[in-house]
Amino acid sequence: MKRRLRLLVGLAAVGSMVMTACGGSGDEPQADSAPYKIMISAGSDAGGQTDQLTTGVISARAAVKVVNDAGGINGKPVELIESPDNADPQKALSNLRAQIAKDRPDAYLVASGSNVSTAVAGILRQNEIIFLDSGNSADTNKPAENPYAFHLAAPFKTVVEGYLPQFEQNGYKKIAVLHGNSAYAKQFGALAESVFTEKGYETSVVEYDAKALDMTAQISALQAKNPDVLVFNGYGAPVGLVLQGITKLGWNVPILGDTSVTSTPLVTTMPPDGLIGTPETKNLKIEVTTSVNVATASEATKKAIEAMKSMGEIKASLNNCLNFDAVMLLAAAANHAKSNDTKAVADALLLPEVNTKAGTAVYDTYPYTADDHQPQLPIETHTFVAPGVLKDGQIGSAEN
Amino acid sequence: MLQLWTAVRKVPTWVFPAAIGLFVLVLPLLGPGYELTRQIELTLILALVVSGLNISLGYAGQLAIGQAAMYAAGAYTAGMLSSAGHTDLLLQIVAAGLAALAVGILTGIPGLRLGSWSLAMTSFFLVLLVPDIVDIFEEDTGGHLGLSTMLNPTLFGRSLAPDAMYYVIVIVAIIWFAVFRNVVASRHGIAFQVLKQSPVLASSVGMSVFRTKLTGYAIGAVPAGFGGALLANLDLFVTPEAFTFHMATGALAASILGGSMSVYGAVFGASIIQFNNDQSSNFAEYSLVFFGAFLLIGGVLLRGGVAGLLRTGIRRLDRAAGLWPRRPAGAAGGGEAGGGAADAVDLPPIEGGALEVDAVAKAFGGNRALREVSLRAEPGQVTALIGPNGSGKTTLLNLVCGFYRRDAGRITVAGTAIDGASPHRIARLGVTRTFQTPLIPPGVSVAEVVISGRYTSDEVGFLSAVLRGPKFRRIRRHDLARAEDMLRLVGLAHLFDTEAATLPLGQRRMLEVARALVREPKVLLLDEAASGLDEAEVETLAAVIRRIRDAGCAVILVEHNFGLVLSLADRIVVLARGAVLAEGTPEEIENDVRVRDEYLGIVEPGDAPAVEEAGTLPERTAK
Amino acid sequence: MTTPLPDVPLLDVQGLATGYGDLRVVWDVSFQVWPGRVTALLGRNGSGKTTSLRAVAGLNPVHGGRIEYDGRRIDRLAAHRRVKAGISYVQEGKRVFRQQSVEDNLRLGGYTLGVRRSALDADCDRVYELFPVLREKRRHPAGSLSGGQQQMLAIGQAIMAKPRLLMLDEPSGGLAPSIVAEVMSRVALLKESGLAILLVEQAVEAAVDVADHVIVLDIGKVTLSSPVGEIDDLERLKDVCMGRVPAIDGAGEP
Amino acid sequence: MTLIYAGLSLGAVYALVAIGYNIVFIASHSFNFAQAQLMMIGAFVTYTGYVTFKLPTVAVLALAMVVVAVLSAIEERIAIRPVSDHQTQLITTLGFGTILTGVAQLIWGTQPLQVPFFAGAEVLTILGGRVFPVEVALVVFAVALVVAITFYTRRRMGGLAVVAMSQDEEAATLRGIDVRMLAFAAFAVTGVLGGLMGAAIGPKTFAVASLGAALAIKGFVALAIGGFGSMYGGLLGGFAIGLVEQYVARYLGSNFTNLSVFVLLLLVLMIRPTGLFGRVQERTV
Repeated sequence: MKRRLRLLVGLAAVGSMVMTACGGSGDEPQADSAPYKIMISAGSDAGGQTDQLTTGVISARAAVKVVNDAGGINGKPVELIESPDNADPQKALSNLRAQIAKDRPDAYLVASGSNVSTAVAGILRQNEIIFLDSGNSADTNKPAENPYAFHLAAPFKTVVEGYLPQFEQNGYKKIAVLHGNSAYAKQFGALAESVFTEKGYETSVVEYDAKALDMTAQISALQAKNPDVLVFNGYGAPVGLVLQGITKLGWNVPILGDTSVTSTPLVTTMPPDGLIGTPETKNLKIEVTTSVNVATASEATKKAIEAMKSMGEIKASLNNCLNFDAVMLLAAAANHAKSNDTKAVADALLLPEVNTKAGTAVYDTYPYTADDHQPQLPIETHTFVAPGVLKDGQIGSAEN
Repeated sequence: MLQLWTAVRKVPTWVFPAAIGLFVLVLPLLGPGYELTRQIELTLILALVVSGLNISLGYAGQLAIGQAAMYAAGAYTAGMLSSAGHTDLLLQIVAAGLAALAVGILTGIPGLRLGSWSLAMTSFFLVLLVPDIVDIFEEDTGGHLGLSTMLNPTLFGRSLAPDAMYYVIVIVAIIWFAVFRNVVASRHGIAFQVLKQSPVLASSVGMSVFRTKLTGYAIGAVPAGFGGALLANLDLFVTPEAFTFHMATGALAASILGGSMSVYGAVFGASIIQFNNDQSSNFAEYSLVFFGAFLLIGGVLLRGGVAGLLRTGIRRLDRAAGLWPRRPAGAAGGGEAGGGAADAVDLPPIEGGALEVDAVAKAFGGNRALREVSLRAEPGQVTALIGPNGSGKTTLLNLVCGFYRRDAGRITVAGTAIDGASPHRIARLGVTRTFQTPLIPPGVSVAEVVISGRYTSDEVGFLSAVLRGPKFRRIRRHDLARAEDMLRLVGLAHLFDTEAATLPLGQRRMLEVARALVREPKVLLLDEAASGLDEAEVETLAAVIRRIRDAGCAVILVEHNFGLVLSLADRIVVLARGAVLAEGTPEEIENDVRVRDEYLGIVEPGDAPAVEEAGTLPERTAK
Repeated sequence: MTTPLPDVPLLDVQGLATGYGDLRVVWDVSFQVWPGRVTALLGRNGSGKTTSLRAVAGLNPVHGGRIEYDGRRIDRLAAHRRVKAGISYVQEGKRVFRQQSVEDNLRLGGYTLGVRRSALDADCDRVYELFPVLREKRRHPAGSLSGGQQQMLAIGQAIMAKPRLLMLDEPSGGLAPSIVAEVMSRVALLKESGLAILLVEQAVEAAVDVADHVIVLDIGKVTLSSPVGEIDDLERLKDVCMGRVPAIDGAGEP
Repeated sequence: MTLIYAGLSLGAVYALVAIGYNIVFIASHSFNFAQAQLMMIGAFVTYTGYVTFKLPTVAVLALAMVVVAVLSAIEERIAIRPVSDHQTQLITTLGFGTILTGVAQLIWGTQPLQVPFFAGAEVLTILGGRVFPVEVALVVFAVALVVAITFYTRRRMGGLAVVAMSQDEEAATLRGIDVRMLAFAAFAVTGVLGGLMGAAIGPKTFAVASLGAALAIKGFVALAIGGFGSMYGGLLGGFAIGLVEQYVARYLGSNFTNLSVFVLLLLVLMIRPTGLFGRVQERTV
């Protein structure tokens, strides 16, 4: 009797799974006024449902609402298709292929995570879909091969060069770089090494495993080099582990955290949850864009923040809201070109009257050129501030 | 309804999977849409990986669960070949299979020596290493970012359209599953099950335990390599994130939920996991909880897997339709009475050989289980070995079979000294045995159990097992015929197709005799073959043993049933306290007062810890 | 043998059928055990003696018949509860806990008393009085003891639980004659103290020396049940035990 | 010296996981893959106790122990008991662990949370090495726990019974030991200890939902190196892995840490298949 019951329940479970699986697809009603379809991969380097990811998606939703409220793109509403892939490149690719087979999207965005970008870049190119890549993967900055892909985040070069004024101001000569092993972190580390060395700084670079639970070894390896400053990339728990390790080693060295450090709530939250004001963050300065710094943020940024807040809490730094800008840029370009055609939109994106006046939030402007699809941002876009409380994606609000 | 079922069951079983395979192959013509075909592609690739797991875990019983690493090896091999311009898909698939095989062998050699949890650990750890290794060879593998430089695949010089990958995947899967089925249904597949049931049993039919384990593990790696190559070419992209711990556990779950010990269970399991992966993303932040609950509930409910449930269901329908138990396949129209009594089968003469045990001694620690025991068992005679518990009978058997190394003395089989030979070599010399507790692998038919005894006779290579060529067929026919003869001899012919493990004890014992006999052994060791049998069964057994003796085999009977021993033995050797107390004809022994006292187990002078526990076999402690 | 039989047996087994899994070893076995008396189960290997004991101890399922202990049925009682109820079973093969010390083994015997470890010292002492050799070895791991010592330890462990029924499975198995004599003399002492003892033995003479009542089993059935006083021909009893002489009239008491 | 301390404290974390595995393994010969996740929940509950409820240390520890013990008991009932074979238990306990991770993400999010430590975060200098109080505490705690468990298994009836049960379940039953109940109790006790371990580990590693996965395998390896069922072995295995990881990361690079641990594992197992302290099964045939 018991066995039979188990059999029945087991079969029922399997059956119902198959049913739901089958029932899940193929019931899309076809709308008459074909909307402008933007697909977004909800991905992040850290994997899982992180705050970065949700913030990235919220920012895109907010922009879609802003654009639609303003009449849409060329009179058509914008539809956001979310690909729930949790930064899994395979899944992102799978979802994208399915979407193309069913209903080709006009544009594609990734919330963050260059591994997803690398995975989808090829198929987007094949299908001539415009791709605004906040993951800045290498494949998406080859305008000759891939004319419809654009980087959204500041180029690594800008980011890395952003450190140089700091070195100069403070007279740092020996630089230590500590970075993680995610795709982004590795690129950051490699570029930092070459740029700093090229500019005549004595640079030592050490990588750590983002899954490790103790960073003492890596830190002491750098400490042995006795550098003037530590440039540090990290996101999530490793940020805390590294900062703790530095404190433990009694290493009194100025630390410059990159934007992913800034995105980590630990350094933008007061104790007991976070580390603001603790010995760990005493020497730390974190990299922010003008928009993240409340003091320097533009009107457009403030408007954008209001729009995003209406969609949900902005849990992570504004740096994760590049997809807001992506949607705004797309709308501006398509409206300017008066066409949804991929090539027309891509061409329009190159025009200063489009990319400086799109109402973008994270960067005021996205200066693209025909042979470089990275936004050529001025070095001053990035500055360094002491850790402060993050509120609505910004640091340094009046309430502190 | 039942008639319909009867009609369905008349169709050979291989037709159904073949039909389904064909259906899947032509499915795109029906326009199912991209999502479904994509799901099928991914499911089949996963099924390839899972089927490898089924071989090593389900059939060979090794807790080797690092299939994701072989999968990765295959994918990267294909990816790197493609990036280097070798776009031919066939080449890539073969190379990927070989690469996975190499990984399997390399990691298998240390891992399999350890076994059980240590093996589980090392193989899981292997998965953990994938990203690191990919990283170390970043230039070729693309490191964390993934390998995105792959070129479009070609086949026989022609470039493949993106849609064509579907057909490639389905065809590879169909071919693999046909191969898998053929291997499993061949004696090699049965050999894995024998090994899983008991290493002692495996070596007693002449199998090298380590080699068989390694074969199972290595073969399991190959389809994972194929899967990897297909995955790489499907997406033209390889990322280390496809080969995570999560993937490895998913494959393990698929194997167990589908039914590890089945061929097509891999497909069921892979479908379940693939659909679950697909569905769980709809649950967004609940996806982990969903997946966890799924594993938990699936694990509790689907013991034996979907394949197990199906098997049970088919068995029920069969029984309802009166199709079970089935008649012997080979003996069509024979109209066997099917009674328990042995048919009067002529046992062809067996070239027996004498077993000589000369002054053999064995001590465990300080305690001497056997001291200077000598005996001789002649071919064409039944030599009975009796004695109270703890007198050293089982120790002697284990020495003869090679499970123990003796401390002193000599053992020869038909004039060949066994020296330090390993158990499977001794088995190949012509020594077979039965066990106190019959060792019958579950899920195997009566006929296959008997055939497993012929593992060393007429060797069949893997390739011919897969291709099923004329030689294979001839040997197979011979195997079946021999099995039927043996079964008729022990009176089990009517149970030819029954699952052996479901037989009652008495029939399991007779089955063991048939298995031991099918190899025409020189020496047959029967370890308490009559215990637990009822009187009629004892009579049948006695008749069978007499016929074996008359055929020329040297039979050694370890037995407590004194009446049986007296009626059956030509010579009786009485062991007590690890030494031969008396030896002689039944009459002599029966009238020996000392023997009677000893046999009733009066006392033993040595005050030593007990070494023998009745019914304890070596592998009980080896677990 | 002069002690008058109490009115009710402590253990009453009627028509017991039991076995392992699908293998039925015992078909129909009945016997009683009284306080202060020894009932011996005899018979050759495989006749079902141990299986019957295991059923009484709760290790094997009861397929048929009934087991009554102290006036109530215990067929379905969990094995560890039977120990608490006063049934102590010394298995054959000296199954002591080999990694643990002799003293810890004894203390484990008193597990059901539910007291602290140190509170069992007095009880341990009582066992040491019975088996002085164990006191010398109290700190040694049980696995290092000789077979006879292990057997004594196993018995000592069983009586630590202060049982009312003691079941001994082949206490003489594999022991030297002097040791067997010693063990049997202790069994006699335990009997005097009022314990009901159920003894399984292959050594017929040793069993008959200490037993008040013998039961002979063959192929899971009782072939002889008789007070020891009524047995005059020991040789004949041995023949019965070996199964060479068929069942005797009056086999299996009602 | 600092590096040694770092390695030891990290090793202590692994050792604690191994100890958790071990208790269940000794009591029931089954494997609890969710052990590390239980500890992760312990770390989160500690965080909640301190930060959200602002409870005193004693209450926080009690809360962590009770919550994790209850979860552990639930696990025994739904993931262990209904499944008899160890192979399937691998799946069900893995499933339970995955559920715990998922639930932790739902409740506490994916961001690392700073877990306070009652003895503060002032760096100590010992023998020329620098170390956090919590790291010292972790090493002390792991060693003390192993000593305490060893003491318990030798000096207390309950402990004697568990060891007896792991040697011979049937003989233990015949001494009146309720084997099933004791196996269940062992599970609950690992829960209690898991809560405590979580409270100890949290301040070092932060409370983060991915903690369980990071710890599970390393704890397992610590156990394999030390020998299944051996408390001292688990401790030693944990320390060995911690030290190897630190030194390899320092002198070879972090790419090689896992690889080195794997090599260490293989070496140990090749030389002693049952681990450093694993009992070689006596053949009693």
